[in-house]
Amino acid sequence: MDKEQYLDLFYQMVLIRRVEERAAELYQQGKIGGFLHLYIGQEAVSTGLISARLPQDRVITAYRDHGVAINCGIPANIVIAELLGKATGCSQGKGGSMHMADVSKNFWGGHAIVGAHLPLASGLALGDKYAGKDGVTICMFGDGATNIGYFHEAVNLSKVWDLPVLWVCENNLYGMGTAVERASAVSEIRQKAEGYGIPNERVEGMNVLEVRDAAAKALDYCRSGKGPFFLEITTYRYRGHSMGDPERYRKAEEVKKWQETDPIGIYHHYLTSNTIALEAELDALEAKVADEVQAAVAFAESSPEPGPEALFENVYVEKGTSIQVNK
Amino acid sequence: MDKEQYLDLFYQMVLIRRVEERAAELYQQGKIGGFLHLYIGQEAVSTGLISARLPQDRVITAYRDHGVAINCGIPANIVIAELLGKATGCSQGKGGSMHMADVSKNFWGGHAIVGAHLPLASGLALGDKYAGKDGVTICMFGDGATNIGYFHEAVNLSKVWDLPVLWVCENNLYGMGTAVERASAVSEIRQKAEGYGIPNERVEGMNVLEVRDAAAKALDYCRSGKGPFFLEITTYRYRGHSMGDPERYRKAEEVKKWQETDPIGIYHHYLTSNTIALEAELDALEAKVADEVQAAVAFAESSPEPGPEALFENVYVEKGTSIQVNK
Amino acid sequence: MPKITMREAISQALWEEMERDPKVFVLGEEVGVWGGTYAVTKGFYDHFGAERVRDTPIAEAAIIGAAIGAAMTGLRPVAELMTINFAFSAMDHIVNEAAKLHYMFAGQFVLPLVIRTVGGGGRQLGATHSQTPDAIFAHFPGLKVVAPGTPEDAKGLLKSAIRSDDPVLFIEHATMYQVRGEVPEGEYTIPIGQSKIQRPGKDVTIVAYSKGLELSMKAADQLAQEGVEAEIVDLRSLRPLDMGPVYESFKKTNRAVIVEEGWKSFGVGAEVAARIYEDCFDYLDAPIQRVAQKEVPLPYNRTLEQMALPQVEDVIKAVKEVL
Amino acid sequence: MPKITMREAISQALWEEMERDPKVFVLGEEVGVWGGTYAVTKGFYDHFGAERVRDTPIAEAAIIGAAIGAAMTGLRPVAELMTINFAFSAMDHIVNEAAKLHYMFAGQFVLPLVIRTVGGGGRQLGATHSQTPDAIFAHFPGLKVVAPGTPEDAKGLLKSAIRSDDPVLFIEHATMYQVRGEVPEGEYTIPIGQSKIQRPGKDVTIVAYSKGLELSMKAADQLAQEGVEAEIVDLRSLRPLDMGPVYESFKKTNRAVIVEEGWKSFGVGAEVAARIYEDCFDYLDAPIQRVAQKEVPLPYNRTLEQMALPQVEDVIKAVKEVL
Ligand SMILES: Cc1ncc(C[n+]2csc(CCOP(=O)(O)OP(=O)(O)O)c2C)c(N)n1
Ligand SMILES: Cc1ncc(C[n+]2csc(CCOP(=O)(O)OP(=O)(O)O)c2C)c(N)n1
Ligand SMILES: [Mg+2]
Ligand SMILES: [Mg+2]
Repeated sequence: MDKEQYLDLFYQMVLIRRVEERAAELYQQGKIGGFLHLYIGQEAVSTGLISARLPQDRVITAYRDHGVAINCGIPANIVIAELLGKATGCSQGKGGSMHMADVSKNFWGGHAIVGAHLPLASGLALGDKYAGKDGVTICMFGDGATNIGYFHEAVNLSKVWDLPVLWVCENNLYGMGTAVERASAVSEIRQKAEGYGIPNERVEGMNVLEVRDAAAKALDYCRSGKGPFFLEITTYRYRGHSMGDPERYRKAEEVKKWQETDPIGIYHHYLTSNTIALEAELDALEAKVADEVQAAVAFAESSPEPGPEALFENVYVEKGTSIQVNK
Repeated sequence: MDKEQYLDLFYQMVLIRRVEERAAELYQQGKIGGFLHLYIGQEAVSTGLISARLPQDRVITAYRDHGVAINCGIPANIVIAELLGKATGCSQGKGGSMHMADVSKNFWGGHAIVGAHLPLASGLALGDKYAGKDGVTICMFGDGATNIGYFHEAVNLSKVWDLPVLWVCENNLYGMGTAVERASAVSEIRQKAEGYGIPNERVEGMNVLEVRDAAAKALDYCRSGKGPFFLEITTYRYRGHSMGDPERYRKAEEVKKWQETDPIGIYHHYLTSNTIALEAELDALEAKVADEVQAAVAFAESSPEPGPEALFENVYVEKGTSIQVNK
Repeated sequence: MPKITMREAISQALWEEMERDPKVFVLGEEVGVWGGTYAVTKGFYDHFGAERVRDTPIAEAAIIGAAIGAAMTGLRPVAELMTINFAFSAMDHIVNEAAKLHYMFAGQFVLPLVIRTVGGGGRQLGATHSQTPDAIFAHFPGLKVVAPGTPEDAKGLLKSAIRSDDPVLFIEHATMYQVRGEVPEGEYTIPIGQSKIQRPGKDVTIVAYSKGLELSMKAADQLAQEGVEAEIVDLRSLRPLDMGPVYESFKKTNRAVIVEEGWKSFGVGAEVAARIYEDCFDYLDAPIQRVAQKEVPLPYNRTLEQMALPQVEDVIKAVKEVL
Repeated sequence: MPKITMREAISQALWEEMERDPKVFVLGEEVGVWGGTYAVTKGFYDHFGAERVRDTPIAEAAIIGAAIGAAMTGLRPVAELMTINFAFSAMDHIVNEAAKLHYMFAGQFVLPLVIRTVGGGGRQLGATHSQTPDAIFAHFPGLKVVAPGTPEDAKGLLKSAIRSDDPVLFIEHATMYQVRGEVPEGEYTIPIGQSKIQRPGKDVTIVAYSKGLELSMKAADQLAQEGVEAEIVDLRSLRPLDMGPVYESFKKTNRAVIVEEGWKSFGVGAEVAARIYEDCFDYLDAPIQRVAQKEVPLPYNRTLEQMALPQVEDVIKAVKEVL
C-alpha cells in the first residue's frame, strides 16, 4: 500500500463515523424516519473488507448499510439524501436507510429482511460464474442472521455449486438485544462453516489492516475458482441496535471497554506511530471530512423530494401493467 | 434382549416389508391415491431406532412413514385402512399415506413438507422439558431434508435451548433423484452437527441391532439433560422415491448391490447363525405376517368410507367458527 | 371504566393469562430481556422468568414450528412474530402446519397456539417492513385471524385467543399502540368471530377493522358535522368473518364503504363487498366503495408513503360517493 | 394447427426460449436428471447441459433467492418450484424480494425472473400438497401472476413471461398437463395482462382461469344443450387483472358466475365480483355467483376431496341460479 491508500482508509472510516453521528442528529430532529441502524464502532470491518475488492467484485449487505455504501463509493451527500428521502438519494428516496444501493458501483444493496439477501448473493455469484466472469460476490451479514434458514440454504448452495462468494459475518456479539451465545448454538460463528466444509477464518475487526489482509486472501481464494470462503470478523457496535434501543441487554462498562479498542483510534495510532502519516495530516483529513459532511447535509436538505409521479414508477418495468384499481 | 424381543424385531421388519409390498399392489390397482413412498430397504432404521425408545419418547417423521407407524404400534390393518382413505384409518382417511399418526402411541405423524416437522420436534421436546418430563423426541428425516432452512433453524434451537431431541437423519443417498453429494455441501451428514456443536454419530442402517444400540445410547444422552444428539443412519431404498419414479438417476446394479445387504436378510442370518432362532421359527413368523397382512387388507377394504359430515369436521375445534360461505 | 392504551390492554391480557394458566408461555425475538420491540412484554421476563418468556434466535419458522410442537404437547404458546412482514418467513408453518394439522390427523390433537404479530405502514420503514397483508392469512381455513381496533377488544379478544384450542393469528397495528380507550375493570373475554357496531348511524355503513377503524371513526366525526351519520361495523376478526351485523346495518343504510389499510386488489374489502352484494342484493342503492392502499410497495419517503396509504379524507370521499 | 398437450406446450416454450437466448436457464428440484417431476423439462438436461439445467437442493428460499440474484446480474432464470405448496417456503423471497427490489431501489436493476410452479387439488395428495392459493400471490404489487388454461395460452404466455423484465409467477395446474389443444405453428407470444373470450355466448358471463376454465368449458357444453349460451372469459393472468373483456361481456349478459378452484373466501372470485359490481353496477340483474372450493383443508379421501373441490355441476347450478 502506498501512503495515499493508507490515508484513504483513515478518511473512509472517519467519514463513516461523522456521517453516522450526523444521521443520529438528523433522526432526533425528525428529519429521518423509519429505522436507523448506525455503523459506529464497526467501521474497520467494511472499510478493510471493501478496500480489498476489485471493481468486478459485487457487494451486498444487510440494513446496517451506510458504511458499506460509503466504502463502495457512494458519496456522503447521496447517502444522506437517501436518509432524508430525497429524490437525489441513491434510491431516490424510495429505499431509505435500510435500502441503499448503487449498481454502477457494484453495490447491490442494503436488505432489511434478516438473512434474506444471502440467497441473492449466491445468485449474484452464479451470474458471474455462468458468464465466465471472475468477480467475487462479497456478502455481509450479522451474527444474528446466521440462525435463520436463509443462511443455511444459501451457504450450502454456494458450496454445492462452488460459487465465488465471500461470506462475511460481522459478529458484533448481539443481534438486537440477544447476545450471540443466547441465539446461536456456537458463539464462534466460523464453526458453522465447518458444517458445510467451507474454509474459514476468524479475524479481529477493530484493526482495519488485519481485515484488509484477510479479505484479500479470501478474495483470492474465491477468485481462483475453489468456491466460497467464510470470514468471521469480530467487532462491536457502540450505539444501540437502532435509534431508541433501551439497551437493557448490556452494561455501559462493556461498551466502554470496547471503545478502548476504537478502530479509528487504533488506526490513528498505527499511522502516526509507524510514521506513515503525521498527526497534522490526519487532522487535516478530519477537517476535510467535517466539511464534506456539512456540505452533504446541506445538499441533502436542499434537495427536492421525489414528485408524486414517483409513487407509481418502478412497480413494473413494463408499461401498462399497473393494475387499474387505484381509480 | 430376550428371545421374544429378538424375534419381535424380525417380525416388525417383515411386517413392514409385506405391508409395503401390498401397498404397491393396491396402488397399482388404483385403490390408493396420491403419493406413496415405500420404506422397503430401510426397515432396520426405524425398527431398530424405535425399539430403543421408552413409552414417553415421542416420534415424528416425514412422509415415508408407514414403517415408522408400524414400529410405533399402529396395527397393519389401521395403516392400510388409512392408505385406502377409510374411516377406520389412523387419520380417518383424511391424512393418507403421508399423514399417519397415533398420538396415543406417542407417534406424532408423518409430515409431507420436507423438513417442516423439524421445528415441530423442537417444540415437542420443549413441551416435555417445560413440563419437567423425561421424554425424548425422536425426529426422523431424510438426507435431502438437511438442506432446507427448517433443518438449520430447528437444530440450532434445540442446541441453544438444550432440548431433548434425538435428530435422526436417514441417509438413503438420495433425495428423490438427487444424490446426496449433488445437493449437500457435505455427504457425511453428521458433519453438519459439528456446525452446531452437537455430539453425533454415523451408523450403518442395514443392521437393526447396530441401529438399536446406537439409538439406545443416544436416547440416554438426551434423557440425561445434556441436550440434543445427532444420529446419521446410512441406508438405501430399494424402490423408487414414490410410485412412478422413472429412476433415471441410478443404475440397476447399484440397487442390486445394496440388495445384497438387505436388512431383513442380514438379521435373518444373524438370528439363525447365532442360534437365537431356528429357521422354522422365522418361517412361522413370516407366515404369521402373511396372514396378518391378508387380514389387514380385508379389514381395510371392507371398512367404511368417512361420511360426508367428516369433510367439515376438525377444521376448527370450536363450534360455530366455520365460515358460512359454503352455502 | 379506566382508559388505557392498546399496548397496555394487550400486555394486561397476556399477563393475566400467564398468571391464570402456567401452560401459557411466550416466545419470540426480543420478547424477554429487551421487553418486546413494541414493549408489550416489558417486565414479563423479570416476573415470569426465562422459561416462560423465551427469547429466540432470528428464525421465524422455528419460532412458529416450535410453538406448534409445544402446543401439540398441551402447552398454550403465545409466539410473537416481531412484525407480520416476517410472517412470510414462517409462512409454511402458519398455513401448512398450524392451519392444517388438526384436520389432517382427524382431530387427534389440538393446537392452542396464538401468533401475535404487528402489521401496518406509516412509519417510513420501507416496502418490506410496512405491509398489511392480513387478507392472505384469512384465505386459509383452519386458521383464525383476529385484528382488533380498540383496547377493549384487543384485551378481550387476546384472552379468548389464548384460551382457544384453535390456532389464532392475532394482528396488532404498529401505529395504534398509543390509542387509548375504555376497558372494563376486571376479568372479561370477547368471543372471537363477532363483528361489532362501534358507532351507530343510519346513513351509510362503514365496514372496517384495525387501522381502518381508526380512520373510519375520524371520518365519521367529520361527516357528523356535515349531518351524515355513518354506522361503523368493526369486523374484529377476518376468519371467522361475521357478516351478520354488516348485513343488518346495510339493510338499513343501503350503502357501504369498506376501509382497510392493505392493498385493494384481493384484499379484505373484496370479500366483504362480494358478500354484501350476494346477500343483500335487493338492498343495493349504489356501488360499494373500497378504501385501501394504492397498488405499490410502500416507499420510504414520507409524502409518497402517505399518498399510498388510505387517509381519513379518502374515507370521507368514498362515503360521499355512495350517498 | 397441431394439437398438443399443455405439458408439451410449456415444454416447447421453455425449450425455444432457451435455444433463442443463452441467458435463459432453468433451476429447481429435479429439473435436470429426473426431467422434472411433471416431466416438463424431460430431455433438457441432456440437451442444454448441467450449467443451464440446474438441479438444486431442497431449499426453496435459496432457489428463488438465487434466481433473483442471477436475474440482478442480467440472466433470465426460470426457477421451478415443484408445487405451489412449496412456494410458502420461499414466500419471503417471492413477495418481499422479487416483488419489491425493483421498486425499492428505484429501478436501478430489473428482475427478469420467472417462477414456474404447479397448483391444484384432485389427486389425493392431502391438505399440504393440494392447494390453489393463487389469490394470495396476486395480492402483491410488483409481481405478475399468470395462470393459463389452454396449451396455446400456456406456450405464448410463458414465452412472454421469460422475455418480461418483471418477475412473473407462472402457475400451471397439476391435473391439466394432459389437456390437448391447438397451438399455432412456429413462433408466437401472447402478451401478459389480457383476458380472453374462450367461448362466445350471450346469456351469461362465466369468468374463469386455469382449472376453472376447464370446468366452465364443460359446463358450457352441457348448458348449450339446454339452450343456454354462456360466454366464457378467461382471465389468464391475475395480476395484471384485465377486466375489460369481463365488463364487455357482462354488459351484454347482465349475469355472471366466477369459477376458481381455490377457497372462496378472500379468493379470486371476490376481487372479480367486487370489480364487476363496482364498474357495471347499472347492468346488474342478479347477484354474481362464486364457484370455488369448500372452506376446508383438502382431505385425502377421494370422495371427500371431490366434495370439497368445485365441480362442473356446481358451475351449471350457479349459472341456473343467476339466470
Ligand atoms: C426475518 C427477520 N426477522 C426479524 C427482523 C428484525 N430484526 C432486524 S435486525 C435484527 C437483528 C439482526 O442481528 P445481526 O444479524 O446480528 O445484525 P446486527 O444488527 O448486529 O448488525 C432483527 C431481529 C428482520 N428484519 N427480519
Ligand atoms: C418443502 C418441500 N420441497 C419439496 C418437496 C418435494 N419432495 C418430497 S420428498 C422430496 C425428497 C426428500 O428427500 P429426503 O429428505 O432425502 O427423504 P427420502 O425421500 O429419501 O426419504 C422432495 C423434494 C416437499 N415435499 N417439500
Ligand atoms: Mg449482530
Ligand atoms: Mg433421502
